[in-house]
Amino acid sequence: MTMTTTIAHEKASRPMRIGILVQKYSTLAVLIVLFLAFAIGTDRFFTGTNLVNILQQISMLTIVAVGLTFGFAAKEMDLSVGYVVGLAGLLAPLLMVAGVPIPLAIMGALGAGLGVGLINSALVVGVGVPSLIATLAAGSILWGINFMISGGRAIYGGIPAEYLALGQGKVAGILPYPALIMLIIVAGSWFVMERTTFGRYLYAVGGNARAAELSGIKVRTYRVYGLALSSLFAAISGIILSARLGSGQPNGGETYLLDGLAAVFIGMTMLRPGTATVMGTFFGALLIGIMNNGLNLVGMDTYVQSIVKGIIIVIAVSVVSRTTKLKLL
Amino acid sequence: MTMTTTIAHEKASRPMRIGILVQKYSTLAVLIVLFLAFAIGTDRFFTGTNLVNILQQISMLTIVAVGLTFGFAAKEMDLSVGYVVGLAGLLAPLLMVAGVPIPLAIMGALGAGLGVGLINSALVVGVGVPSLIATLAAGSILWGINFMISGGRAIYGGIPAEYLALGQGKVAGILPYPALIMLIIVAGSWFVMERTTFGRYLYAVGGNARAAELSGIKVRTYRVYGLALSSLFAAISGIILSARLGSGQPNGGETYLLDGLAAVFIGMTMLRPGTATVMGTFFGALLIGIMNNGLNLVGMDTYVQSIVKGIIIVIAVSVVSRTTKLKLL
Amino acid sequence: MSIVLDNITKQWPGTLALDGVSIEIVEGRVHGIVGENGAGKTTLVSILSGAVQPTAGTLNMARQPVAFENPAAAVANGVSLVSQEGSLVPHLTGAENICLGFEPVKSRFFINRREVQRQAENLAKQWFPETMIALDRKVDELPYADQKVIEILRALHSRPKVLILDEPTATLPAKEKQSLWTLIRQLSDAGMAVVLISHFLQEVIDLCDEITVLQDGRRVSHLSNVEHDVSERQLIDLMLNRGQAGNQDRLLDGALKERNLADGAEIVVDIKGWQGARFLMDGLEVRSGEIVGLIGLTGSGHFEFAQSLFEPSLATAGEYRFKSKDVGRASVRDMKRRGAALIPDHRMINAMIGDWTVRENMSMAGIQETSLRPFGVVQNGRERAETQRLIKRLNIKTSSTETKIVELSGGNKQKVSVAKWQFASEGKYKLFVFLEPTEGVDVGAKREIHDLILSLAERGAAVIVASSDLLEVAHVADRVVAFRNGHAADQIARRDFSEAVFINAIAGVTQ
Amino acid sequence: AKPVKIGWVQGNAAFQAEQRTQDGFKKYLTDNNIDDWEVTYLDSAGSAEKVANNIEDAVNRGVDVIYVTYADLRASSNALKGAESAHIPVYTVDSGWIPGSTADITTNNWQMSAEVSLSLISQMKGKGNLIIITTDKIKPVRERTDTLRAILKEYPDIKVIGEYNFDVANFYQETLNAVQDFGTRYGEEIDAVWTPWDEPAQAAITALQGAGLNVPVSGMDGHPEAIKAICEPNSMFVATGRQQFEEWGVNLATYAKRVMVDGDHPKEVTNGKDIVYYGATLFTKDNCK
Ligand SMILES: Nc1ncnc2c1ncn2[C@@H]1O[C@H](COP(=O)(O)OP(=O)(O)OP(=O)(O)O)[C@@H](O)[C@H]1O
Ligand SMILES: Nc1ncnc2c1ncn2[C@@H]1O[C@H](COP(=O)(O)OP(=O)(O)OP(=O)(O)O)[C@@H](O)[C@H]1O
Ligand SMILES: [Mg+2]
Ligand SMILES: [Mg+2]
Repeated sequence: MTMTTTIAHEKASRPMRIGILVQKYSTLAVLIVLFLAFAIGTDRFFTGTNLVNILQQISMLTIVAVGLTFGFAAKEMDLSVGYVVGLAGLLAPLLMVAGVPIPLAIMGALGAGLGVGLINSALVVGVGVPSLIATLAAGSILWGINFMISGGRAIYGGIPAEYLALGQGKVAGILPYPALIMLIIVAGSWFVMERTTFGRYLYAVGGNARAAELSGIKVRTYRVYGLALSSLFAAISGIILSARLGSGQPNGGETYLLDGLAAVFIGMTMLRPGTATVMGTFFGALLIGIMNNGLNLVGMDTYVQSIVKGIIIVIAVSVVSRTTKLKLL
Repeated sequence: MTMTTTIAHEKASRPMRIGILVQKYSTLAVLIVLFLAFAIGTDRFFTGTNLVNILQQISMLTIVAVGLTFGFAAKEMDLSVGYVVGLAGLLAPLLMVAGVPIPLAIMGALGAGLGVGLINSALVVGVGVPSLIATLAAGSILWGINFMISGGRAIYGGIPAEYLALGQGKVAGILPYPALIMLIIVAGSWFVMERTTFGRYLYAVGGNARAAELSGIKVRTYRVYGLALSSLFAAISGIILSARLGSGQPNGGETYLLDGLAAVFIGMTMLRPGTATVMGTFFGALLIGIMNNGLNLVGMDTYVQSIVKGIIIVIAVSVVSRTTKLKLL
Repeated sequence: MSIVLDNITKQWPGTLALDGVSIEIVEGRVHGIVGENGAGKTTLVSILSGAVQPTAGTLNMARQPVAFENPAAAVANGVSLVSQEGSLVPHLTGAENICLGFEPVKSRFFINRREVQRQAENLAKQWFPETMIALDRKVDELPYADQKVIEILRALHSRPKVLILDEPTATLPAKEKQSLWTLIRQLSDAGMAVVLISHFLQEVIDLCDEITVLQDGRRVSHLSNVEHDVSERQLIDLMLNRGQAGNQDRLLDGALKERNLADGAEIVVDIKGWQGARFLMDGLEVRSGEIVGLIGLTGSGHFEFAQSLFEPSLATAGEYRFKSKDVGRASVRDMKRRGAALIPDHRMINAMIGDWTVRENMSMAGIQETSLRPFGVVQNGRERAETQRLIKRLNIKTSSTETKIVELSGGNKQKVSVAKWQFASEGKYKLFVFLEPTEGVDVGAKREIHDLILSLAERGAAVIVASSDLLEVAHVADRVVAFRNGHAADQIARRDFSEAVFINAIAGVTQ
Repeated sequence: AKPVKIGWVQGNAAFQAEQRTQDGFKKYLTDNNIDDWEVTYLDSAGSAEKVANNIEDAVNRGVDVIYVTYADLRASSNALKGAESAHIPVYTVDSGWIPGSTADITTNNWQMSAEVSLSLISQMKGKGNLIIITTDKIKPVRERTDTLRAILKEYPDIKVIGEYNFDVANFYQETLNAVQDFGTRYGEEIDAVWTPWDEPAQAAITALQGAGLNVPVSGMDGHPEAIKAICEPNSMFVATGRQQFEEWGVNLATYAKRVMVDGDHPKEVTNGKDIVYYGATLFTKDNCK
């Protein structure tokens, strides 16, 4: 009987392995096809400057999306990230305009982001409010706070040049700081999630909270980590955004929520279908960034771009969906 | 010993009943408290005109949210509703301006909405794309379409007065048509969901797809219904919106997604915690509407309003969350 | 009318669940299906009820071939299933669940709610007159036994010609069980065909007109006219008789040797008046090297008690000293740190992460041991090597350390669940609590898991085994505690082990 | 005098013009020692429907005067009927006049765009490649863009090599990315960039700087930051149109005072005009001294 099992197993395994390959790489394949198409279709695409540009353009989005990934890993969804981007992006300039030294201003903005994450997790983990509702409400509150502290106006002027360099400067005249920070964050987050016990435990909590608990993992603590990191990363993104824009915008981060979710969802279809991974999210953001940049270079109309982007996403995800049952939440 | 078990059970049931009461009615209690507070706090609130006004103001949102409720009942989430509102709200005026008779124009807009719902469900039920991704992508596509067909401009002029009456007229000079249509839709949907086999099966599919299947219910068909109705209702809302605004707005419905989700989520905390119900959603929308209107009448600043609204939602939901484990998706 | 399943074969990915099985279901008769865990019983009735499609073979109804593409088709043809796992829609009431799919309607679409309630109550009154169930409450607020009764009523609601009951009594208290027995007799008297799957062999013998015995997906025998002359022993022989293999697993009255416990072995578990919502244990001492079996009917509290040894927060009162230290209300984490380990039941729900690999699942509880401090950097090489070592040690059949856990068979999954507590932690754990250690595990793997349990004890751990498989408990345990209705009722020494003793202990005096 | 209750419906509170109009309004109150007026600000966050709802709530609240600023009134015709029957005057800024509203104060956007666009074209010496950044979603912006297109018909040597239509919610980032991509695509071929207001102009300049390009860029509105940028030596920002946002705030306050305190007829305060046009003054590097 054991024999039979093994043989039947061997038989089953070949199409299955191909299936796994398709699962892991179909969205990636779409990304590569797109890349090649643009590289061939327009001669300005595949140049050093443009590739660096793409990295810069996706950097804030990617950082938010990586934050969301930590939340998703612990099966928590954070709808407040867009407003945390706004909050941090306002606070840092406001503090600096008020004369606070740059490092302290940055710490203040990061601290505020972390604070939001901790309040969210007190509600979610402590009280038991579902994260979707808690963070939706937090978003409403933060929107009000952002407009209140800024009086609704963008904060211009009085921001030190060193701070602006964070968003507008380049390392060795080539790699923009935002892109550099993003690459460091992606690499670091990848390492933490894939190579440390912290990441392993976070994934375990999201994968099967009961199994994690019975294995002695502090499930509640890790859910807090997931939500706190999600807010903290949004705050990092907000700081870079304000440095890049040279101003604090009260509604600066609002589009990051939906785009960030899109990046995470696309990422969840690759590498480990159904699981949010840092690399998956990065590729998701890259897909979005390459679409935006490439279609701009081709000279496609904004509206048509939006349609084409939707279609590309559907196609990329359809391939996996046919072979795997994806559950996103 | 059987005795002991039974007694333990009986004992447990009294606090449980109170628990259930709290679960069912805590959010409702917040709604009532709020209502009373406004009625006492400002003399303009508890007047016939204002109450009618509230109904009118929430009517479009409620219709979208009821549509979302059908989707949620079948455990599908539709992120494209806001853009379907926009699509229908543009198509009907465009068709009328082009000389199409009113009923046909309305049918056209409804048909387009239904069409979107069917495409969504083909992707979700047919191909297996998770509804979150399929409808996110659909949203991107529809956004492009809406701006393309309108050239980004609102459609004004040439809309027949009879059509406008749909959004601006009043029955017997008292009840605005949008409010009437909403009340009919809420009552009808409540009836369908609670009193017909259709609703029972939709809930069964969302509650336990396997049990539904074993009872001979066509699970796939009902998932299609859920997504199709969600889009169809968004289209109805879009038609009323364009009649009320006297124009087709390309981005007319964008705020309905998050507000609609908020209404559904709040609703999911009452009556049957964890389940989206038509009445729950209606009360959720009512809570949002009463907050908006009441805080406006009190003269509270928009920013503070947003903060207060977030806090009220958190409080309302916290009470239930402490007693029940809510799972929204 | 009769249904004939002819030469049915079912190949799951990796498992041949049924291998050319034929049976005939005849009206007015009760047809019992028995066999070990994983013999293919559930698969067979799933095919009969349209939930699963056979790989080969045909179904004939009244001599006409039929195909049940889905459960709806089977129900339409008069075949209703009460499934093993339980499937109710949680937020509907009992009455609504009973009528699900067959709601009485007014003007075609509108549910006649009063009629739903009335029909449900009538059915309940008719078939379970002794039982009071609040049919107007949502089912997820009802006790488990009530839910089972509701499932049975739901199956009866469509007035089936064939009623299939897959282990219906496993979770029923005595009174409802009595009602169910009466019900089965009445139904067959009224001309209905009943298919009964049960592990309570005496029950099967008493109720069934004919019995099919399955073993490893094959029909090994068929008793066509069961009179009371068939004994449980004979049936067990038929179920287990697999030629050479597996004989030593059988329960042989009086032939059991006591194992010698070292004198003065450390007392690992020391309990007094330990009480939770569903169990009460007056006192228990378990020493290092000792294996204590816990048996009882489902719902009798032995699982909850066993679980509470690892999760003390499940208890509400009493004293629990672990290695001579008071446990208080220690968390799972604390218990783990002090040296307790749990191998839970329903492993895919409680122990495993489905889309993780064997390696990741294996290292879940002990990965920090092979990681670099202070940041907990995972050392892939060491993790893999340790996994490899345990795969060999426990003879786990997997193509590699990177195979997804869901691709393993139940037995190998279970071995991973045990191996988890030895990952870089050899000898660290002094108490192992096993719940249903061989749930859904085939015979070969079952033996290996039993050997593993024995070896843990030999190396000085205290072991608790809570299981509904009596043969298993008899095989591994040094003594057995039987639970009845939440109470630890009897202790049975190894020399007194016999199936009759066990069954008497868990069922009390036959009612 | 009795305190005046004002309901101020904002099209989008995040617009800088909104803030400057408020500043003018508040300055008027301070200058005239008025401290008892009760103003409620209601933001519509860019939604035409919220504008209508906010007007209705203001009417229900029983305010004395309603202001609507930087919105599109045409979707609120029904709400305005309510105000009319409650005899509440509705003064609007840059929101388009429609029946039911009392009067609209606005810049002549065609005039402003004509001056700014011609200034940019003269920087290009009437020829070369132009990039247009715009959005279809704001009425005054459409008027500005249409004016530009009309003028370009007379300049066959100017070629529009790229256009980008941004989403208002994310205009800064989108402009930044789009101009960056145009820089990649056309590089030195770009001769000028036209943008619909000052902040997109700033974004375009940031992107052009990043691409190492130096071409003239125009904005509109004339916010202080833009004026400062234009006057910086060697900056790419060459032209904007100064609108009189503060002045309009003063006007709004004056109207309310005359109607509610002095008892003038609501129509009288604008001399019977439905639309009060203000000219915008062109601001270029020449105006810096
Ligand atoms: N969905 C499935 N996919 C793969 N294998 C399955 C599936 N369902 C059952 N099997 C396998 O088929 C075999 C027969 O299982 P089945 O559930 O029919 O056994 P059973 O006799 O009902 O056992 P038990 O007494 O434990 O209920 C087992 O090896 C089981 O692991
Ligand atoms: N996704 C899969 N891929 C490959 N083989 C599978 C898969 N699912 C099940 N199997 C095979 O089916 C058999 C039984 O699986 P099943 O999950 O039913 O086990 P089980 O004994 O019921 O265990 P459990 O109680 O953990 O569910 C195993 O032999 C396994 O190899
Ligand atoms: Mg079974
Ligand atoms: Mg199983």
